[in-house]
Amino acid sequence: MPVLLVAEQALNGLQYGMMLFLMAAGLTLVFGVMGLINLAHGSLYMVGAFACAWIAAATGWFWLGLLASLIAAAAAGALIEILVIRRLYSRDHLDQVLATFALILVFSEGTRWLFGSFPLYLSLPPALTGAVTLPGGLQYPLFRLVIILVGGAVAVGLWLMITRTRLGIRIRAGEADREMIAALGVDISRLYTIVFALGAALAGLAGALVGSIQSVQVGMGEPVLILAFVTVVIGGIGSIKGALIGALLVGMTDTLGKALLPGVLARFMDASSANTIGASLASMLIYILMAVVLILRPQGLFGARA
Amino acid sequence: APVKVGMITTLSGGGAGLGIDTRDGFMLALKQAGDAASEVELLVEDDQQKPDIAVQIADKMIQSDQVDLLTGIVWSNLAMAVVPAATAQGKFYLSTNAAPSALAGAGCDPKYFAVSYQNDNMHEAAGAYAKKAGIGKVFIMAPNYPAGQDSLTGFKRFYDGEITNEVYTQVGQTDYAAEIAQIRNSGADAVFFFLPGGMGIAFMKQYAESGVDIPLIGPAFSFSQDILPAAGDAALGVMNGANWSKDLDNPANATFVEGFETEYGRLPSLYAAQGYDTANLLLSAMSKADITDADAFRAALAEADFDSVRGKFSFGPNQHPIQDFYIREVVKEGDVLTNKIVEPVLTDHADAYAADCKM
Amino acid sequence: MPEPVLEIESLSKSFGALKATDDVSLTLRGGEIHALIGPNGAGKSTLIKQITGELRPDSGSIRFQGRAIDILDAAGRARLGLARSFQVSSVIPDFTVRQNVMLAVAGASGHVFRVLRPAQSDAKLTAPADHHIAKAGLHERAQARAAELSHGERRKLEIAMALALKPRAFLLDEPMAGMGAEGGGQVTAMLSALKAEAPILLVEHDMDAVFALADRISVLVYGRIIASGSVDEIRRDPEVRRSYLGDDA
Amino acid sequence: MSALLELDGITASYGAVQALFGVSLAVAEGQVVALMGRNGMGKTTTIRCISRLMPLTGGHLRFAGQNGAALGAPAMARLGIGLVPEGRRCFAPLTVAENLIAAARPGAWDMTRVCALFPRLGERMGQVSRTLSGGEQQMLAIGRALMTNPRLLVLDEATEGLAPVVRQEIWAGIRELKAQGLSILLVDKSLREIASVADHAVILERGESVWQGDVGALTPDLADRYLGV
Amino acid sequence: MRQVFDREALINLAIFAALVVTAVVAHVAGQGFTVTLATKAAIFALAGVGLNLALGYGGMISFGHAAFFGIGGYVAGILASHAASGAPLVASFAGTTSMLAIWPVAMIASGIAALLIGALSLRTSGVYFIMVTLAFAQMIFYFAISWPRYGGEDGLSFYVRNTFPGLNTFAPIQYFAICATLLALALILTAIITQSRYGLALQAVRQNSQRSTAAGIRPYAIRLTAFVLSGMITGLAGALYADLNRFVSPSMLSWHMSGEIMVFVILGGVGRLCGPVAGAAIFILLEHLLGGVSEHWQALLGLMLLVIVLFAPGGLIGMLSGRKRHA
Ligand SMILES: Nc1ncnc2c1ncn2[C@@H]1O[C@H](COP(=O)(O)OP(=O)(O)OP(=O)(O)O)[C@@H](O)[C@H]1O
Ligand SMILES: Nc1ncnc2c1ncn2[C@@H]1O[C@H](COP(=O)(O)OP(=O)(O)OP(=O)(O)O)[C@@H](O)[C@H]1O
Ligand SMILES: [Mg+2]
Ligand SMILES: [Mg+2]
Repeated sequence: MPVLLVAEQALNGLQYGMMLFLMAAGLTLVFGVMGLINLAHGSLYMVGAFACAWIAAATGWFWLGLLASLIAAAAAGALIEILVIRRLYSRDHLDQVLATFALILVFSEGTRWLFGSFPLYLSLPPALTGAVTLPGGLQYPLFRLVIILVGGAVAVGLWLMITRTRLGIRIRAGEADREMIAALGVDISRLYTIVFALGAALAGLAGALVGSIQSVQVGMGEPVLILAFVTVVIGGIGSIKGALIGALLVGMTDTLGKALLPGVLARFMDASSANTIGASLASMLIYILMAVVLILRPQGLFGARA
Repeated sequence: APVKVGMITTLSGGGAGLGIDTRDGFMLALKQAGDAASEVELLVEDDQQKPDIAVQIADKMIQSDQVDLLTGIVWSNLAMAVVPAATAQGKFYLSTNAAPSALAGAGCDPKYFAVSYQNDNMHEAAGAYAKKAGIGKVFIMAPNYPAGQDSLTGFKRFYDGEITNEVYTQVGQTDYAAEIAQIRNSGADAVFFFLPGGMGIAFMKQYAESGVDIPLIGPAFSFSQDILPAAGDAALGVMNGANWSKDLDNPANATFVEGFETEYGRLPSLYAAQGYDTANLLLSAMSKADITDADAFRAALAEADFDSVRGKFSFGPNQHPIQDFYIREVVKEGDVLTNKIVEPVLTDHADAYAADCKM
Repeated sequence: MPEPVLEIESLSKSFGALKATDDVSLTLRGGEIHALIGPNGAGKSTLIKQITGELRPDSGSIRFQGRAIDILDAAGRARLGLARSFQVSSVIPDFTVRQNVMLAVAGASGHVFRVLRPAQSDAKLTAPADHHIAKAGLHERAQARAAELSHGERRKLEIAMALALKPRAFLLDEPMAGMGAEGGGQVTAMLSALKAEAPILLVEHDMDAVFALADRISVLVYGRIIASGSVDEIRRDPEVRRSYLGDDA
Repeated sequence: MSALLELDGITASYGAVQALFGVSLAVAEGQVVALMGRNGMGKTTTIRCISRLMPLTGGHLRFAGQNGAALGAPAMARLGIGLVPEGRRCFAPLTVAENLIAAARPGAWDMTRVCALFPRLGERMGQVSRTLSGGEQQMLAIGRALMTNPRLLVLDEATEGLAPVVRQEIWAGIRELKAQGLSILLVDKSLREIASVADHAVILERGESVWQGDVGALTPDLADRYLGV
Repeated sequence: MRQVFDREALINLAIFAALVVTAVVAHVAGQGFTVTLATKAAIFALAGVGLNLALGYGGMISFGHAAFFGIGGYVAGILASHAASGAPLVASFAGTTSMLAIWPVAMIASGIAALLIGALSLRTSGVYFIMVTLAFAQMIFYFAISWPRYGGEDGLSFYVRNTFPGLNTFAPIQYFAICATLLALALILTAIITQSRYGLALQAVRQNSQRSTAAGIRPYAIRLTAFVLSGMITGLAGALYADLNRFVSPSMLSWHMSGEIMVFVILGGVGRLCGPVAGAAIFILLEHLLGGVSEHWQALLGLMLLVIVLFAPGGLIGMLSGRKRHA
């Protein structure tokens, strides 16, 4: 395989990893740090994408749409935190699963009701379109480079917030013992609403950014949800660094698996079965990766003791 | 005698747009038929795009509602779950869309009619176009599931140039950077891809961003009217094989397209057209025979004596259509993206499985 | 001198740079109460965890009733009769007191995979359980959920569960903690009766109890045993006074 | 002048089970009050009520001139109640430093001063509190409560599980805090130590305050009857 | 104490009776489809009973039970389709259409899968466990989608229901009787297991595995046993579901399926004997009734579920029995 292609695939893996991280960032905060299982994370991602598509179409201004995605998702997040999630902290994880499963239904069908069943149009503003030529002559879409940058910035920001600010410390303390942190004078409910809304805003931002090069449609959040969970769990719950590394690992594995497996298998079997079997294996690869990581390190790569 | 029709189609979930168009096309035909359709009693149920739900609805329609005829399923996997059992219980099935090869060859059935096409046809049309246009090398790509495998087989059946790569993607995949990198390095003259629904939208948008400018070819599914607005300019210029287009020049089609736009305020899609044809086929058979006389009714259906929006239309021996296929190009009419017929590529085309059908 | 029941030889365990136990050797003989005292963080609980098998030592070995138990897991050691109580009460919260103790009886019997007979009416479980509950002074609370017990009551439940294991040796990590004067008195009386059944390795900060009960005392400081001897010897040891007892003794 | 903390006939239940049947007590500014009673008599429950971790079913609760029953736990803590709970309850996955920071509110007590009180904590700043020894966790819990700069320090069995030297240090610390004028409500089992520091004692029996008065007035007879000494 | 216990037992009985009565009345009234719905509820309930053993009693939150459900289904589908086509499966054995033969094979196959998945997954705990079980199920799901031999994504039809000696399985009420009987057996088995010494250990391990270990119990072995049993019961449900539809497809293996089985259990009441029965029945009832109300019925379903979680903690049975679940 030509060097340039390998380089491009590696860059794609990195980029896909960053995209995964961006999609998982909100979940890292809510699931990883607050310990709340929010299956409706994908719905917030969808809310962001729809808000962006709608506003961008109405005003013709992508950036306004992006802002709208942040606001709409944060508002939706704060709303469900106050109306639903808040009542569930003291309950079993399982009630959270059921409630957020119900929220998926409400959000998906509600969105369809508002916007119809057909995918919406959302594409990049001219400033972000096109390809740039990298050193070595590699042509690479500008937008994908932007994703890498935004992902990296979000990672650093989150990491600083969680480990370095009092807000972050208090969130983690609240996750460890809600009653105790309240008894020390921290209004944990308000804190959780803020954090949840922040996580939702990140999900919305990811939905808008990623939606503009994928498709904006009802149900777009579901595959993301699973991938985001995989990412967070591989990295270790509660660790931002873990989520980032997990995302890159998943991105690399998936991209390189897809690119290389059929070729490798073709040495052992005929081309067409190598193509299909290679593709099936590639689609199982990240789950295999996750299972292997967890069997070797039950608490994920960077997680504290399980 | 009245005919009770059970329509099982997808009205909720990610694929709802297709089912809604199917239903709306079907109902438009009934409406336009006026009194002639008064004998038709239509039940519509949502299969949620889940095969088990589809089976249960079919059971219900057959056991409780005692329908005479079923129709409406969009997806092949749902059709495979429902159709054989329905025909085994003596019900007619008219397919508005899905027509898997298993039901066209050895598994054909006297009570099963595909009014749409056979699944491979659209891909065959694309292959025929690639050959006709003299494209030397093609990169081909589809999701890794039976319909995807059939699609590449269909393409290759009519294309005889060099295949540079044959790539299977993940079902539901949303990021295509890795595939685009392979395309960039393939040296192909064209790319044939079959990526239904959101997958296609994502691919086209990313492809447009990538700086790669190898022309794209596909089957009609990825460029039907429900998809195009979302794909946007990224779809412009793509060639796609189809059995219908809204600019097909025949009176039935003109009535249909105009009626659909007035009734529903949007452009009709392929699924709507096929739903419309199916209803008209049914009405034509009802005017000739009574459904209680199954043999006569079947004969009446097989005559296909109705004005198809596709112009020429007849059934082959396996009760799948013999029809013309075209290559369409995605164009912009004013602000609206739509398809325009470029040229016919296959005329009076049947399918590859008819010979296996012993009926 | 009675036979040693538990022999610990050169146990070491480090957490990173911290040596939690450093070459600790210790014996527990039949019929005695051997108290292990030492400042907070000296490594007492860590030592107990190594004996029970919850933590793998970095080096060293353990013999129990004359056989090496290093390869056994925690449950296996418990079944051999190594019973322990936890420093921070650890019970099954949604079980009643009685079910908690029945569980320990079942565990000790080694037959936990029996499915046919309802546990609640299995006299092989209930009779011993009731006996141990009474012994620990909890009979009035037998039907209360463990989660609803007060702190002191929970300590008693721990002891009842340890008793139910029909132990050959007790490892008690601060059984007195949180017991009031009355409760503490009860436990003291109970332990001195108990040592006839099986020797006790007692970790405790309540010096009144230790001095009243112990036959021997070892003092652990920074993971090392710095002194070992009779109550009087330890009381007088200046190093022990400085590092641990203060002016309490 | 009215007391800093005042409980008047409070009652409380765990679900259907009533645990407090009328507890009354008062802590004046600068006073040290001991809450005593046998196991399961309701000391911890009383403290949970004061910290607003449990709803009252009856009675009055006033703190710093406000109606405490109307406040939530965080508001009560911000009014100046610093809780050292039974069982320590350090934030297990957080480091020592983070435990302290999480609680910090501006005032005289800060990390430096807490470390001066408990040098051991200073050595373990970066260690995750889950892995601290029992005694170290106890120190951390006290340090954490001090970091909130409370007006009333509430200690529920704060010396439990501590080595005698450390226990002496903590009692010395409590006496020091008292000397600085901090009000303290404490639960402990050690009569001797209580006698040395507390001004006033309240005894609970089956969820009711049955005796209160000067610590000096706590005769061996009373101790035997209510505390089983 | 005794009194309250009886109340929950009565509720359990009432729930099961309601299911049977619904089916019988529907049958008499000629409402074949309602019988089919009741059968579906019984089968989903059985799947839930399986999961409940692991999740409710054992505290193992498996997000991958669709794997066992699907494996059970595929066993039924593969055996039946081979029997129909006559193509040998292994050696000269060409499948079977007898349910009595299919069920044990389905249970063994899903049991083996549960043993493998459980043995590996139980090294982790908490949320990690949830995710590894999901990962294993996803692997099997993707494998089934892309493995062409038995239909891949299109699934596998076998047109006629398998046979049971002396019964006409195609008659909805008779097939219901089979499923309801198996459900009853599974419930009785669960009741016996959870009341037993082993059940005591299982529930202890869920709540405090450190304490259980110190009491001489090996949590891993206890959990793994429950997980395997749980997988087998869910696998049996899968085989029944395949027969209900005469069709299997990868959708039986998808994470939605895992989620749904979990929802039945939570909705009805985690760790309650008849929780899954109540949960599955209500879910299917809601799905059916709301479907008639509006095209956007899924939103309504979501709202109903929300109301139930928020205002009926402990699920339906928890609400009805008015009592915290007792271990
Ligand atoms: N998992 C661990 N990782 C790092 N350090 C640990 C771990 N477990 C214990 N330690 C440290 O090892 C030392 C010994 O702890 P241990 O719990 O054995 O003390 P102890 O003697 O029981 O004290 P106490 O009397 O206060 O209970 C302590 O300094 C503790 O912080
Ligand atoms: N979570 C709970 N649920 C139900 N009842 C409880 C709960 N916690 C305590 N109780 C009951 O309330 C009563 C008072 O308990 P509390 O913990 O206040 O006692 P205490 O005086 O602090 O005892 P100790 O000295 O043992 O700590 C006890 O009878 C106890 O069983
Ligand atoms: Mg200790
Ligand atoms: Mg207490």
